[in-house]
Amino acid sequence: MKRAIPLHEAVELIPDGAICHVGGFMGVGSPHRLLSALAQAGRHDLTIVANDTAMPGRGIGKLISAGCVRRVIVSHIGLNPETQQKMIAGEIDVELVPQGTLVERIRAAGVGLGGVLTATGVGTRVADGKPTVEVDGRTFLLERPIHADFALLGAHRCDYVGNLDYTLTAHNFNPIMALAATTVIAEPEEIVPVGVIPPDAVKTPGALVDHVIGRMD
Amino acid sequence: MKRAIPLHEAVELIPDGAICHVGGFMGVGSPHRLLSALAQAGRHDLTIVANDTAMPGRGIGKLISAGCVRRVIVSHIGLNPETQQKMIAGEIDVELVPQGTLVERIRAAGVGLGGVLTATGVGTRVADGKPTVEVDGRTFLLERPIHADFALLGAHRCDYVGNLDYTLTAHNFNPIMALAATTVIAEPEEIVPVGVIPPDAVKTPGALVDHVIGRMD
Amino acid sequence: MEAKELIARRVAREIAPGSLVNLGIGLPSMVANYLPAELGVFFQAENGVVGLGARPPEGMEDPNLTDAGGGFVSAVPGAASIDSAMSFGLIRGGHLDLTVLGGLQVDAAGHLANWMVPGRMVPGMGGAMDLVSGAKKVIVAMLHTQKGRPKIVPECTLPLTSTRRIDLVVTEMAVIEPTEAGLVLRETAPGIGVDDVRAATAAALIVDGAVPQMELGQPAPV
Amino acid sequence: MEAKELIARRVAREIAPGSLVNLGIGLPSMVANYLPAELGVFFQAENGVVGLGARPPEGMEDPNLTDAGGGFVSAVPGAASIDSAMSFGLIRGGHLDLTVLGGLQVDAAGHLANWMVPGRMVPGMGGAMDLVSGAKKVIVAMLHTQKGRPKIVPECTLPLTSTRRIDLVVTEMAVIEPTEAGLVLRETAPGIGVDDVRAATAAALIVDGAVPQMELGQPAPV
Repeated sequence: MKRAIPLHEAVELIPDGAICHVGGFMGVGSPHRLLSALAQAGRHDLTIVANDTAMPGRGIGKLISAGCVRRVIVSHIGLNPETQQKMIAGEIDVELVPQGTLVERIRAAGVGLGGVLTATGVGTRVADGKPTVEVDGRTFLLERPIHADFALLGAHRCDYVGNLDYTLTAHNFNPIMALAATTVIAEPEEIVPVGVIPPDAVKTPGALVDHVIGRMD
Repeated sequence: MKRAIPLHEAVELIPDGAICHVGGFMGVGSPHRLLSALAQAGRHDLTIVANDTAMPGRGIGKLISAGCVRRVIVSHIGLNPETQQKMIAGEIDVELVPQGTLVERIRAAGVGLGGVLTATGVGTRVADGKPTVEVDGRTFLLERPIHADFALLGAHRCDYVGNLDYTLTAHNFNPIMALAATTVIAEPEEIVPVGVIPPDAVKTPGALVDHVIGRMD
Repeated sequence: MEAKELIARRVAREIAPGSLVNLGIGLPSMVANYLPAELGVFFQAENGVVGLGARPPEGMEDPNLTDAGGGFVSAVPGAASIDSAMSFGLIRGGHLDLTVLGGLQVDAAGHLANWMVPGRMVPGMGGAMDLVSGAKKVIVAMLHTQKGRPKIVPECTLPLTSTRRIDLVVTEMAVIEPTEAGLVLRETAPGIGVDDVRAATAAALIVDGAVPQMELGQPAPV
Repeated sequence: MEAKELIARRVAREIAPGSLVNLGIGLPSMVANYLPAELGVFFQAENGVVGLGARPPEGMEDPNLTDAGGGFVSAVPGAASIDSAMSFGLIRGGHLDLTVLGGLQVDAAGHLANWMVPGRMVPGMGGAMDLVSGAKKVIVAMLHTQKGRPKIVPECTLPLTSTRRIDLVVTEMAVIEPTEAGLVLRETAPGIGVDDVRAATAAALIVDGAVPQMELGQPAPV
């Protein structure tokens, strides 16, 4: 059983310089309370692995605006001009990864694979400096796993075993990131008693979840 | 929308010599009506990719007993002495694959990866004749994707879009196999109207499913 | 007819009944407006829904149901929520029948560039590289020129999205099919002649006999 | 006490509160009988359940809820159904705290052989290779000898399950820890002396001072 922790305790778990997987897609499905609190706490030199950096004032965008982030590994920054400005100013390193490759690289770290062999990016700039592997006459890029210190997840419901479910397009990277970090912190929209989420509806088994952020005061 | 087809039509789709992914774990979650009908129809030279060959008289075991199978790619045959006898007699070729490697090889075929880089089997007989790839100083086996002509799935519920869900330990290989075959045939325990399986409960989107076997007469 | 509407209407005619389709944001997303519901087409958005529907009436939006551009959408009956691994499993595993994407450049080899302008615009590739590499069919829907400069060029000067040859280019002037032999002019828009297309295209075009005019009506349901 | 019960009781003491554990079929599965529920241990079965519970009362079995051996089980409150990809993701991704497996041979390097006897028994490895390669901790629970022949040998003659050094061997005679230096005798069973263990073991054993006797009571809940 996992006791839910207050938001400020979750924030204290995450030090400056941490590498964080952050769930969400343009802010949908992100752990919004946790991201806001991290921005307010003035964390710095974070590495953020996520689909995108949302937009200014929303989700990961708050961390970008507050100067918390040193590096991002993302598929897209097109809707956050601040990320682009800070990239050009040399304040943030940006590694752009094709979205499907990004999710597979995170999954590889989570399920113990040595890397990802993908056709995506072959012959493009994405292939620069990367090894290739031939399988049955076809060429694939070897893309490396991405593990993180923390996975910061937005979930729909959570029980006190730590089981999570997700809803609609708020799934996105969350279920995969739950597998690929040393410490997994979930921010659910709702906490429910054990047994309310039936076994077939659980999408992240509680064994993967280290901390659950409690209800708002 | 997909009209459900009668069992005999599903059987007719599958020719002698077909390569078939078959869901199920010791028979739990297998498409039992379809496997019985295939055995009765006297199909031969099938290649079966599955976790195991169940036991005589159950699931895939019926295909083995009826002499339908020329080759199996499985993780375990320990509970089916007929498979072992036919292997020793040279009637069935058996490729044994570690269970986790097997599911990843099927998934790789299903999601378009060039292969699987895994630590499982390194330095054992499983590695014989297989290429290895070094990533960050660690050695991984390169295991090849396994695609099939057909995926024969046991599902819990199905709607007329072809959406599937699964229950308890009857999930097993089914959701992954749904991705990795030219033709996907699902045998649900129950067919329900569109909308009864809510979006968050769908585990195999109907777009992956080619044929649904109708209710019993 | 406005250029973008014309393009969207023409692309809509390429969509087979019952197929699984991904529409890029912007112009490509307009294609859905010209498809009859009876076709039973399912739209997939890479952020995680199969069965994307129209924007809901005001007040009925759900913050957890958006398209890949972040706009509110609805879910059609029979929709499925999926995570990013399944979403890109569908895309990269060859399960997507068609993707319609915007383009910055298409070249004589049928290569597409649509994800960055070095030194000027670096939005990132999002799912574009996966879509072009993985979908069964790729249609590029774009304006024929940008500020008068041709976007169909002998060889892309912008970074490629994929080395896969795309299947069709639809612009407000023409329908062009990249083939092994080069770019074949298949159709011209109403009021546009072959020479007009050639003048607006930097790459060589193969013209084989009379070039028919684009059909723009809705495809017939089957 | 019967040999297998003794082994199961001793292994049970190795299980940390709140941990995620996979028990092999046969002898290893007996370990669950000696664990107090208050420990909050979750059992995973590779066929797809986290939170495996005891066999249900007769008439309350569900054909879709079995363990990896095909036997009927129940699901504890908070259980999760998972597919094989997630199940082996947990195992291979290092999320499983402990696996307890049977063994045919363990050697001086701590290597385990438990999946085939060439020419005689080829059941297949099932999930064993994944479990030994992926679990955080691997305990082998087995009888010390088979038909009088030692199962702990200088070097495995049977095909290896993995080249990973397992963490502990528990038999009805002893607890042995494979280390870089070799096999260290950690405990002996009640009534068994160090020389008895040596006589039944073909590999060299390192004995460092007095060897304590196995504790067999239930671990204290935390």
